[in-house]
Amino acid sequence: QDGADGDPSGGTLRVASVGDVDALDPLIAYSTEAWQVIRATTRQLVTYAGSTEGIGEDTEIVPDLAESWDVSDDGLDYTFHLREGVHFSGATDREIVAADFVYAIKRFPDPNANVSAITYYNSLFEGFTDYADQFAEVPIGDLDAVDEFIDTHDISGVTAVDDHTLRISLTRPSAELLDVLTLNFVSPLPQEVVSKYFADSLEFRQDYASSGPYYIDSYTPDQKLVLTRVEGYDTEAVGDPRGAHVDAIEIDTTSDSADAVAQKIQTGEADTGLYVRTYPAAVLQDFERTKPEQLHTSASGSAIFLSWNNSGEATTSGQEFLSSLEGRQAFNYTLDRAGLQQGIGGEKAAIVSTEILTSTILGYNGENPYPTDGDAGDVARATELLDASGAEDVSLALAYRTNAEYEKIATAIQASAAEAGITVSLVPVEDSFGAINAFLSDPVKDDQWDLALTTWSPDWQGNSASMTLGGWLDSDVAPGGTWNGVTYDNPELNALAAEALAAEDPAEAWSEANRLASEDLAWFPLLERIKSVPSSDAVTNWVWTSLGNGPDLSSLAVRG
Amino acid sequence: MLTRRPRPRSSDPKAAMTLFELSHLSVEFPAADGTTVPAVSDVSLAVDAGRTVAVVGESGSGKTVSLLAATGLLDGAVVGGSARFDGVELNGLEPRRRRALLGARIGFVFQDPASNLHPFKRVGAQIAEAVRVHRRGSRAEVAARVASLLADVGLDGEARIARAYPAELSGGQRQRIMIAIAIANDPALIIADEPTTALDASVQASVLRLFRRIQESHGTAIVLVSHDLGVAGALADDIVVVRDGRVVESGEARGLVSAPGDPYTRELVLAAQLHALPAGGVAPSHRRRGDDGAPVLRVSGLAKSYRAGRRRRPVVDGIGFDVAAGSITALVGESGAGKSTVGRIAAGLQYADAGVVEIAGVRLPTAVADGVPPLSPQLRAEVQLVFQDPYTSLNPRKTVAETIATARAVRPEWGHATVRSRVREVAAQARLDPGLLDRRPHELSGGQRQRTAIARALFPRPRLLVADEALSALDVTTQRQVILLLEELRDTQDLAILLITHDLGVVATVADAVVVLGPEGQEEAGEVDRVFGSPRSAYTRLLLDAVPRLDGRVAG
Amino acid sequence: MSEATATRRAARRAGDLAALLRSDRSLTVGLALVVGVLLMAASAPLLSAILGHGPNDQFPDETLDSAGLPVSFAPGFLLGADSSGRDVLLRTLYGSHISLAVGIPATVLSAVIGTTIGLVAGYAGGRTDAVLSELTTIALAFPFLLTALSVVTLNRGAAGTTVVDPVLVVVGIIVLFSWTSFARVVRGMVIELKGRPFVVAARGAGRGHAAVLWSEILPNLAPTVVVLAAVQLPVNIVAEATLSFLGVGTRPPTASWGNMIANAQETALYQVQPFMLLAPAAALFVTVFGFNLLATRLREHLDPRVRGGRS
Amino acid sequence: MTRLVLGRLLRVVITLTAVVLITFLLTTVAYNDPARLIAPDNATEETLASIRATFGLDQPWWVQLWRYAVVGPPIQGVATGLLNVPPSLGYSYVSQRPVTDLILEKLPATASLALGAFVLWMLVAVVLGVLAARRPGGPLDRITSVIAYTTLSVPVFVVAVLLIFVLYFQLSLAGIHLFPSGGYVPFSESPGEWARHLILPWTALVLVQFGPFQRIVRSSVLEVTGKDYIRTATAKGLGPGRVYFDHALSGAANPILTLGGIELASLMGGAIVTEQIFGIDGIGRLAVRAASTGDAPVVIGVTLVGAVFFVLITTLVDLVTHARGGR
Ligand SMILES: Nc1ncnc2c1ncn2[C@@H]1O[C@H](COP(=O)(O)OP(=O)(O)OP(=O)(O)O)[C@@H](O)[C@H]1O
Ligand SMILES: Nc1ncnc2c1ncn2[C@@H]1O[C@H](COP(=O)(O)OP(=O)(O)OP(=O)(O)O)[C@@H](O)[C@H]1O
Ligand SMILES: [Mg+2]
Ligand SMILES: [Mg+2]
Repeated sequence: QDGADGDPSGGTLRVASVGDVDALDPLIAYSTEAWQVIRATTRQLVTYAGSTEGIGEDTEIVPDLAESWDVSDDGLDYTFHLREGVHFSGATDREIVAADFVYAIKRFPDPNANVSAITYYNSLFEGFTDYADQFAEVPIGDLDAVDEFIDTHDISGVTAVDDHTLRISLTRPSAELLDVLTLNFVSPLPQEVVSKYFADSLEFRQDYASSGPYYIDSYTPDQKLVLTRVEGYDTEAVGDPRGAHVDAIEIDTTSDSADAVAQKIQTGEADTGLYVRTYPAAVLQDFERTKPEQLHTSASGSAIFLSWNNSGEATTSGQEFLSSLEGRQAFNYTLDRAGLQQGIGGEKAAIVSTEILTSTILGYNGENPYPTDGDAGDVARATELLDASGAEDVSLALAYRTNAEYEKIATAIQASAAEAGITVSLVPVEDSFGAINAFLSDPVKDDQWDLALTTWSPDWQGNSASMTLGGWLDSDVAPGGTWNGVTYDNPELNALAAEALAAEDPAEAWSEANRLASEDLAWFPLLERIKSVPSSDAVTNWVWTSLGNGPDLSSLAVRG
Repeated sequence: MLTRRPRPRSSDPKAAMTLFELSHLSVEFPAADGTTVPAVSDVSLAVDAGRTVAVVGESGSGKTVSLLAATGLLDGAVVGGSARFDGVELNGLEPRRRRALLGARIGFVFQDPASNLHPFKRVGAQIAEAVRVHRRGSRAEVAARVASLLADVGLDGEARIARAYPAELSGGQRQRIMIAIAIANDPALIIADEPTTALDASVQASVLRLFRRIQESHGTAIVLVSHDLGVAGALADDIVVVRDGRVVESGEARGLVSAPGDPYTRELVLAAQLHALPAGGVAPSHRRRGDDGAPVLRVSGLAKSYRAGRRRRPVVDGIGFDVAAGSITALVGESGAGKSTVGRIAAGLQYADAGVVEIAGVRLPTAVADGVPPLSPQLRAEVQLVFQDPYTSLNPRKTVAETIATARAVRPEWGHATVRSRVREVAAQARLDPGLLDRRPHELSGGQRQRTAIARALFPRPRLLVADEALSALDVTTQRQVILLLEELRDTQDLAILLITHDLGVVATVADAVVVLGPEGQEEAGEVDRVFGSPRSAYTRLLLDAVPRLDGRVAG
Repeated sequence: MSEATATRRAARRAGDLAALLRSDRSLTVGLALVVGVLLMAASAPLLSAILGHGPNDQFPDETLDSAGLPVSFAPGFLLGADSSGRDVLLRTLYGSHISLAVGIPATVLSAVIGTTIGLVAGYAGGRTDAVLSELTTIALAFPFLLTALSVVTLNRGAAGTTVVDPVLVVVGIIVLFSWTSFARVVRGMVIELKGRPFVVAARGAGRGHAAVLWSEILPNLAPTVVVLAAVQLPVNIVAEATLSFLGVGTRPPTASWGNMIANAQETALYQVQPFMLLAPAAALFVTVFGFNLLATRLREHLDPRVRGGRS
Repeated sequence: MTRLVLGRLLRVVITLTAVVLITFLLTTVAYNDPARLIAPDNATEETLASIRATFGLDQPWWVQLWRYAVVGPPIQGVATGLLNVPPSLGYSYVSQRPVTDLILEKLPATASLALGAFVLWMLVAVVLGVLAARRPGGPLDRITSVIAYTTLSVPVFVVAVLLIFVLYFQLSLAGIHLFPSGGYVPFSESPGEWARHLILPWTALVLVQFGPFQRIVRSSVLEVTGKDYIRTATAKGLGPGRVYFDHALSGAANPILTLGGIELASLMGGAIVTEQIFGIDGIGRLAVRAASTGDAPVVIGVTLVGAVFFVLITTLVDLVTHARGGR
């Protein structure tokens, strides 16, 4: 019961969250914070173990529900051998079997669910696209029709050989299949429970079948989420690499701001926070001064960048300007990255980023195609390029989410661009992921923005350039639209990405692709975040998870 | 008719038990600049049990202030001198002990019952409260007491009265409720401040009778405040005359009225005569009549109704009379009879539902409608109205000169210079000092305001003037001046005047003809001497009987 | 009125005012505060010229430490800087521009609109009155902030521009919600006034509706409308600050007290740089307090309803 | 009286219809395409089209309005129209739940906040207002007037931030855990905690709102204390307590009730900021979230509920003042 004598088990971990968890359905959840939570309630075939060192260190894949797996020589067939005697908790306590994985994967193309993550799998799993195409015919809003479709259709590449053997066949060899399988999208789900509800609906959340060490004890939307450890959960016995030390995780979702969360941690009302983009600099400084052992810092690989609007025909003069590399270079030279870094909290909060890939990702070169003195930008160079391009009265509309940090970055960009004679007008968009996304992806609003200040976190660390270079920036893969504002189109990059995805060792190809995209300013990298997370003095056993890009809530322990 | 109850005066005043006595009472109000303003400087009076003292004086003389100060009901005033009740000094009395006297042994009847009753409490509850403050008793006992009090004041006829709010009662009924509250605990002393001023003559008479009855049955002492010697003379044993916060004369009532010693008292007597009917009856009119037969105003078969919810309630019907040039016709009747309504219709400010209204031979439009009928400017120039309340009938934001010239629209032919000289002309006619022309209403006295209103009416040279209660808000001296002015206008300008009033004394003094409106409609119309001398309608007779008559003649 | 009397009257008024100010200390304080705010607004460009920088210029090197925390004082930055290295004092001074530029026009507009509607409704009566009164009720029934949040999203034009100046939008929203108080009061007064004998008298003197409205009724409304406007002005200033606080009012980087306070609160930097919160909060307080004080005293002196209260 | 009630009801219906209509148009014009809100980030045009068809978003606005008001998009087999029985406020695009459920869920928190603040505020303002009116210009009058004007001049968001900073943060750092930083505990769960969580928000609301109201109470009572019928009460021998808190207060009650009603209705609006800062999960937060994500049905629903609240209260106040008689 007490961490003092070596056993860190017991106690309650109190988490203060800015707002509710955005998704609890493992298929739907696609924010780092939701992943931190879901890591406690779901298990996958394989996972990352977590690291006490830092987010970037958490790259080792370990068995989770799959005890072991075999790969065919051509690299196309994977056979997973599941652990026996592992049970669901919560809505049902039946044993977890291979069919539960099959069902989970079959949910992907449900037209009612609209799963973003599908791009990782649709071209990879054999027979998936056919299945998905047929599924699209099922009318929206009819759960019975969905259930019936799933019962009567199969994905040829995903089969339950027996209760404890799962086979996955691929269309092409993939160096990152196991990485992709660590994501919570492929978590076992009991069809008899889950098929009763729409994906991630309130009913789904309230009748939740957990496969992880914790189940949902109670959930009041926008107030509180209580996760309780499964009675007698023995990590050794079920082969769970998660710590699962605390008896319960209480997530208080009523906080309004990072400041409010920080106050709760400072007063000891909460042990750590959730949905805090960055903790107030003053608070971090205070922790560093007075209780450094409670401040946890790690590079995160998360990037803050500016994308530019390239969705089809240029509808504004700004879009026109940015479509030329010269214009982009000129603008790039106005960016005072050192100033931005200092603005969001200095070296403790971020490092300057000059490449598409961030420091924790395979393919990172540590280069700067357009170096300036002290990373402070170069107004003279920018003006020179502007003059050369012949552009006059350049005016760019910059969309950003209305919170203090982004506002600060946006106004700083505005101020430094003004020095080079570029007018940047600000387009505030409500501070929610949904709002900015709807805004950036709406073709009707195409003429309302030229630049968008957005962020990106790697889904996993290390070999994950497929998400950016092989994903959003790859116009062969990117699903159209302007996801996160990214609308880049470069056949050369597409070719390099394809090469990397198929390579045994993709490092070289990613590095090359990164260099190419960075030089071409596929987007304007600005900063790479450093995660600095304070905790109460009750927290022991601090563990980072790359999957949640932050603290591993399922492994933290508390004193007393 | 009210007569003063004969009562033997005690031969030795000292021997009588003095219940309430003010001696050398003075009252000062703190002013904004820190100094004090004296309101009452020396008032003394005494009243014995079972007797009545009247305090008389013109408005603002300090009658109310003295009595309120004496009983501690005047917040923030500095009170000097002495006020003794039943041997107890009231000035400086501890609040708790004072509260034990107020309402229990001293009852109050205040001037205006409408404002003195709580508007949001049922009157029955207000009486009950007065009972409960000083007595314990069950709910039923209190209710019984309230019922008997209502009977005492003659309100036992209708059961709804106790459950009514003051606004739902008539003025007379409200005044009786006030009295019921005052006598709730059989007080030894009743202080009645102008208890009848707001009431019309017939109600006034019945209220005075009620006081008399209470006094007889309980031996109550009464201090009656009034500005009307007629009322005072009707009820009081003794009269105290107050002016500018000092007693100028006091003495036994009959003697004081018949032989006033002080010039101020004499003036009050004169004023009372104005409201009273001349003891010897009305002299036949000797005034010049309009020479031709064509009257300026001709009314016949006039009917008017007002909207009441969805329906219309008839107010007057079948009214008919003429007003000739150079004559004054009075329109009298009790409150609510429709006098003002007829006046406004005659002045072209309201539609009549039906009937004929002709001004200078031109017929006014009739319609069942609200609003002001559109009249030609020529016709507007022929008739003007002087409103009852001189204050609200003047725009507070306009100067006297601007106000007088309001009607310049109906004389488009008059240029600036003409308007200016006409303003001066009518101002002079109305005896308005030219220096007042730049002032605004709040810088004028009541009389000056009324004269401004009259000047405004005279401005377009009308041939008919409708004066609606043009006198009632003025003090006696001003009233006399305005009457003189009206007479002069009639005689020199050949003006036809419709004078609306409830004061029969005034009618007897100035009018040539009179129209009497009763609750059932027009009662009678005719020359004043004829109507007052030999009234044909019972209602007219009732009205005449209710008018107080001054006993005795005034010497000098 | 002759010219001589006019000047005499004016002189008397001036004398009255002086006497009033001497006798009413609250009025004097309120007036002084309001004058102070106006001076503050006027001094902003001056100070900017003296200091050599503007309210939106960023000086991270001079005013932020290595961790990006702003200082509370630096040469040229009397109240320190905000998290972007901008001069807090200067921004606070410039913030008064927004407060006044929104508050005053919004109040004047709502006074004009509300008075007109109240006047028409009260004078015309009947169906017109029913319709206009219903309109007033409908306007009152809308929750202010929520509707404001929706209306603001309407104002998005091409290329990051706004269809209309955001300041105008804020003015519009505030007007939308504040004309009702004028309309209600004015309507009630007009209904009362139009039955007053002097209005009937003017009709009897042959004056038309327009003349009666203009010269008999309107002058009698004026003091009340002025008082109402004085009461409404600080309310509207707070409304602007609230909208900006919620991020739907003034757009960054333009300084408004509302978004300065929001910024201080959101970043929690007021704990290290208190002026980020205190300066705009104090400025807002002084402004609103000054106008409130002025309004109540004006009401005491001008509003006949209050003046007649104690009799 | 019956006619009065019926007439008022008709006007209520007109008002609410107008509110729905205006909000509906406003949100239809102002917000992003709701289909994108419902769809995932990478939705194809086909998916969007099928969503539009499901929700009727491809119809002209009047058809949409008709659907909203009368039939409602048949979601999960349930008609979601406003005029159905039971009436429904439609379906949230974002949380995919009936708006009625969402609002009912949040109502207790907002009602606790608004009504609690209202009651406290009435008490404070009325007691201080009457006491101040007893001695105009006296010490209590002057103190309350200074407090009133001071707090009136500080916006609620500043007061709230300061309250949290001092009474929660600094106190808690000092080891005194008197107040929580925010949040809401249902009354049914623990009345004590309920009150403890609401004290600071109540205080913030009362502080910024009591000023004007206290002044109104004071001046209404003061106006009445000059009235003759108050003197009558004294002349009956009543003590000052009865005179002021019974006779004067009930005489002054009409303007107090009227203003109190309007303030109560507008408390809901004021609660938006308070809920936001204190992390109370009520209708205000729901509304702000909905407005910022463009969840039109929720915005319309909340606006309508607010309007209903406003209209009911003002109608009630009207009827009460009417029934009080007098005039
Ligand atoms: N509260 C007060 N403060 C200052 N002056 C007052 C106050 N009450 C009365 N006065 C003044 O005291 C004087 C006497 O007033 P009081 O009411 O006694 O007159 P009154 O004789 O009763 O007149 P009326 O017949 O009009 O009732 C008046 O000049 C009046 O203006
Ligand atoms: N504008 C109106 N609308 C409805 N009813 C009215 C209106 N004006 C007067 N009345 C009613 O018509 C009746 C006659 O009123 P009017 O004013 O003519 O009486 P009056 O004889 O002048 O009374 P008083 O002597 O009290 O002035 C009263 O019952 C009154 O309530
Ligand atoms: Mg008097
Ligand atoms: Mg009349």
